[in-house]
Amino acid sequence: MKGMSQIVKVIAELVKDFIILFGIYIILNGHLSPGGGFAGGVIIAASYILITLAFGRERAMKELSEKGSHILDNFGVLLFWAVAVLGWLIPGQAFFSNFIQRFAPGSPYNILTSGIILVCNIAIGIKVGASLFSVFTALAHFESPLKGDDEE
Amino acid sequence: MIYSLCLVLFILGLYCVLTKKNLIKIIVGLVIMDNAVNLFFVLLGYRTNGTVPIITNDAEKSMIMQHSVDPIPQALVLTSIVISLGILALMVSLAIRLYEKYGTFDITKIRKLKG
Amino acid sequence: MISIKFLPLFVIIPLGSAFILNIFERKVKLLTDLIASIASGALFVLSILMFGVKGNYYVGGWPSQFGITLVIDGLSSYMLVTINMIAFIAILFSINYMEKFTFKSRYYSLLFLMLAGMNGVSITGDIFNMYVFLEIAAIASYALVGYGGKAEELEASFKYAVMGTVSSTLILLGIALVYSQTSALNMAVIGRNINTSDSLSILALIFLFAGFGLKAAVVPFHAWLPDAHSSAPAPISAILSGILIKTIGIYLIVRIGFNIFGVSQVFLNVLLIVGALSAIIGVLLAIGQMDIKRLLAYHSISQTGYILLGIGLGTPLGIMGGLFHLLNHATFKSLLFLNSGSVEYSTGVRDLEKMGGLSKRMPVTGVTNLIASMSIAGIPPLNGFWSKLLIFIACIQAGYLGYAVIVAIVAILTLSSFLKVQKYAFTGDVPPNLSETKEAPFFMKTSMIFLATMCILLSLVFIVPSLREAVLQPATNVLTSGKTYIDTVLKGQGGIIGAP
Amino acid sequence: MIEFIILLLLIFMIVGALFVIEMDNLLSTAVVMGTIGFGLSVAFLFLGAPDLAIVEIVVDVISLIILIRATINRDIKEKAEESTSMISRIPLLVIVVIFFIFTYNVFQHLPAFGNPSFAGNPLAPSNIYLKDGLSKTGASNIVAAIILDFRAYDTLGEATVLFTSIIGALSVLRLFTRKRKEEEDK
Repeated sequence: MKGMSQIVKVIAELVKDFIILFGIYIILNGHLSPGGGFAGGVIIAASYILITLAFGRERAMKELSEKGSHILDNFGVLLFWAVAVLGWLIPGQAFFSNFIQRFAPGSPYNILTSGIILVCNIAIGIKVGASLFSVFTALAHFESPLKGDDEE
Repeated sequence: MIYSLCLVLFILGLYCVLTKKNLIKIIVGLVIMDNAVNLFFVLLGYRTNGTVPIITNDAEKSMIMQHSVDPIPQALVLTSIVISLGILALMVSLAIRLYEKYGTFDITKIRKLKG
Repeated sequence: MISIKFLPLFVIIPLGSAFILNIFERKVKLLTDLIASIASGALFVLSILMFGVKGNYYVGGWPSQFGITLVIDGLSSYMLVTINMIAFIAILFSINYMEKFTFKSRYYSLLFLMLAGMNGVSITGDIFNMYVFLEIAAIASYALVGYGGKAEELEASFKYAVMGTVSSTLILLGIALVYSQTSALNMAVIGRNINTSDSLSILALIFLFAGFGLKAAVVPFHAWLPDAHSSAPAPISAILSGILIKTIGIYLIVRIGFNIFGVSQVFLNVLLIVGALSAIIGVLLAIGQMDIKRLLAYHSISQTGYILLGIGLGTPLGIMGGLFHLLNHATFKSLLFLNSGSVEYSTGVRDLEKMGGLSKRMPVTGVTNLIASMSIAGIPPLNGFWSKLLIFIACIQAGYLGYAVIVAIVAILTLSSFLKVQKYAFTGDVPPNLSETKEAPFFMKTSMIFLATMCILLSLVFIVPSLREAVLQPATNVLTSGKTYIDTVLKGQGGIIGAP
Repeated sequence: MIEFIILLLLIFMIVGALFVIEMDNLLSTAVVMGTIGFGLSVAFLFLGAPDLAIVEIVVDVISLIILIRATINRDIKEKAEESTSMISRIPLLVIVVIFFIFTYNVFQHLPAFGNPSFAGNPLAPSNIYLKDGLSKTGASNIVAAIILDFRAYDTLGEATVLFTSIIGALSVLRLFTRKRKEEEDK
């Protein structure tokens, strides 16, 4: 798949970084404005899918290889799991307790408040973005299965 | 009145799942059923000219209890939307593999070919 | 009897090992087996230590009023022991069995996710949280049923996924109706606020019952079970038949029906009718089967009917019989599936006609299959007999002679069909093409032997009164006490760990 | 006013669903599926749920891409003649109509659209979240506070659900899951 026409390529080249920036904004402001980990992650995945559609698989693989998205996917979910278990390990706190907010509550209405909500949003954003992109490449790869190449 | 329209949408989805023989149609029927239940859940929490449950400044802090829409259905439906995306991804990949093995999306032909 | 602080471990350990195992590609085979068996062994030991602990665990330090509470009582610790025992055995079994498949690390992580879903469902005290963990267990089982990649397995997995998603949507609709009635999500608070005479709560109960009934493959919705359980790899169908249809099916019907909505005679009658129908139709369908796994799958439907029949009587003896049969069925049904898996592993044959005289070539599998067939058929010394006897006596005491007759007939038909299996597969002369079949490898043998000894030991649980008081009585009390579950959960508000 | 807009959107979605059921071409069913998702997302916006509107639109775009990817070169026209005869559909229609009538008059007992059941009692969890969500968790978006602090255990389950379905999809899509040397794939 060598990608679409030239116009699409030029526009995609311009737009893709803004989409990623918008996705990161949605993730980081999850606890202040609507949106959050899920929406931001899917937006980032959509930007990578745009690259795959516009430029074909080889270019997208340079941006984020299948192995890389696999590792990122696991890293995101493990980070979320670790934040939960950390709450459980701290003696005074229960499982999943917002220990950052209890020890260092930020002032309301600015970014660095609400303890683990920010950290968890980032973790979910990474995970959702990476996993949806790896599903899309698996579906795209399935489209042109060169016989016998996939002998993993 | 609105709830019964949601119910009609749910029944259309169920009808599509039960009578259609094409795999993709069955998957689409399931997604319609999920959408109907999600909309029904959020409709339950609406308050006439209710505001969004976000506190932007201290003045709003005290008034939000009287005016805000119910935040719990929103949290639950957000989870349910992402669950239906996950199920859609799994079932579409199953349908593609079945198409590759049997050469058709038609579930009755697949059952006959199974032998 | 360790402290309740370790309750979240039942979800932390399987989720953590599932995520870590998924990172390994297929090169590090030894490490994946090691991590998998250590994690599931630790869970099994933890579930035994946790047996008998009662109380609430407040996730995040928030009280039950607006946070999620994990509740452990007699019934849920009983379920935890069953789940983690069978899962540990299946993982031991699949160390050798899964050599035929690539991507073992992904298989293990899906299996641990299903285990996390089942553990999460049995300890949660929050109705939406139960729905989320039910989804995890269900989606992991759709993927595992279609894991082999062959055409029939994919088709069975697709049909199973369609039925499962329809039932999940029905459950979500039930939860929406319950929330509109009580505007609360904690099961105890719902139980306190709901008035079961209201038509909306009855409709919610019908939707929930239909959803869980479909997951438990009771008669009107049993179509998916034979295909799904027979085309899954052997350890997976052992877990599916042994514990999955019980945890997200029967346990939830019983927990919500008895403890939250409060049991009514209509609800019990429905359970009785559905149970009796499942028992009869499952056995009748199983008679003509020649494929060993499909035969076992049909028997799962009929044995699930037994359990529902026992619990549907409502009398303490009936409930104890049903719950005891739940544990027994989990052990001998997974043992039967593991036997069929080891037969398939050594001979590659699933059809009964092509087998013969395997007990000469595979002595261990022969003996364990004999024990398992005797206990499912209900032959006295073994555990199946005691639970069927309990249900039989409870039927007579409760005055339902018709159901007692059904219990007897189904027991005889089960006995006949398992004699058939024994005759075709293990006795008689070895057919020429199977002459050089060798015994199952080490791990498969140990897991089968462990389950066979459990079949024998479990009969002691009923005979020895002190053991019966310790194991079966707490679970039965939870159900017979019905709505007092609400007070036990809500009165424990004082001990909030780390509340602000 | 809002009720009228929601009614309009619902009728739009029902018409879309009818199209999806009766249409033969697979690719256009996927596209109509996208319009239903967007109608739902606009409905969420009017119901005061911006969080859901964003997530629904973006999830709908991704499911549209996945559906189109699945149907793009497999767009076989359904042959009309072998659709199941009307006889076998009538019992199903009867059951569906009975189910609709029964549920319709049960739904009359639902709280009227516009004054939800939680408004009355201050002990309801929603009121507690609204009252001290900001003070207890520091997040001004109450829905985010619910998702990631009060009920964060749900969202861990939620992330695991997505993780399971992605692994499931990848393991199903792998072409050769059985080792080739034992038995060839027929």
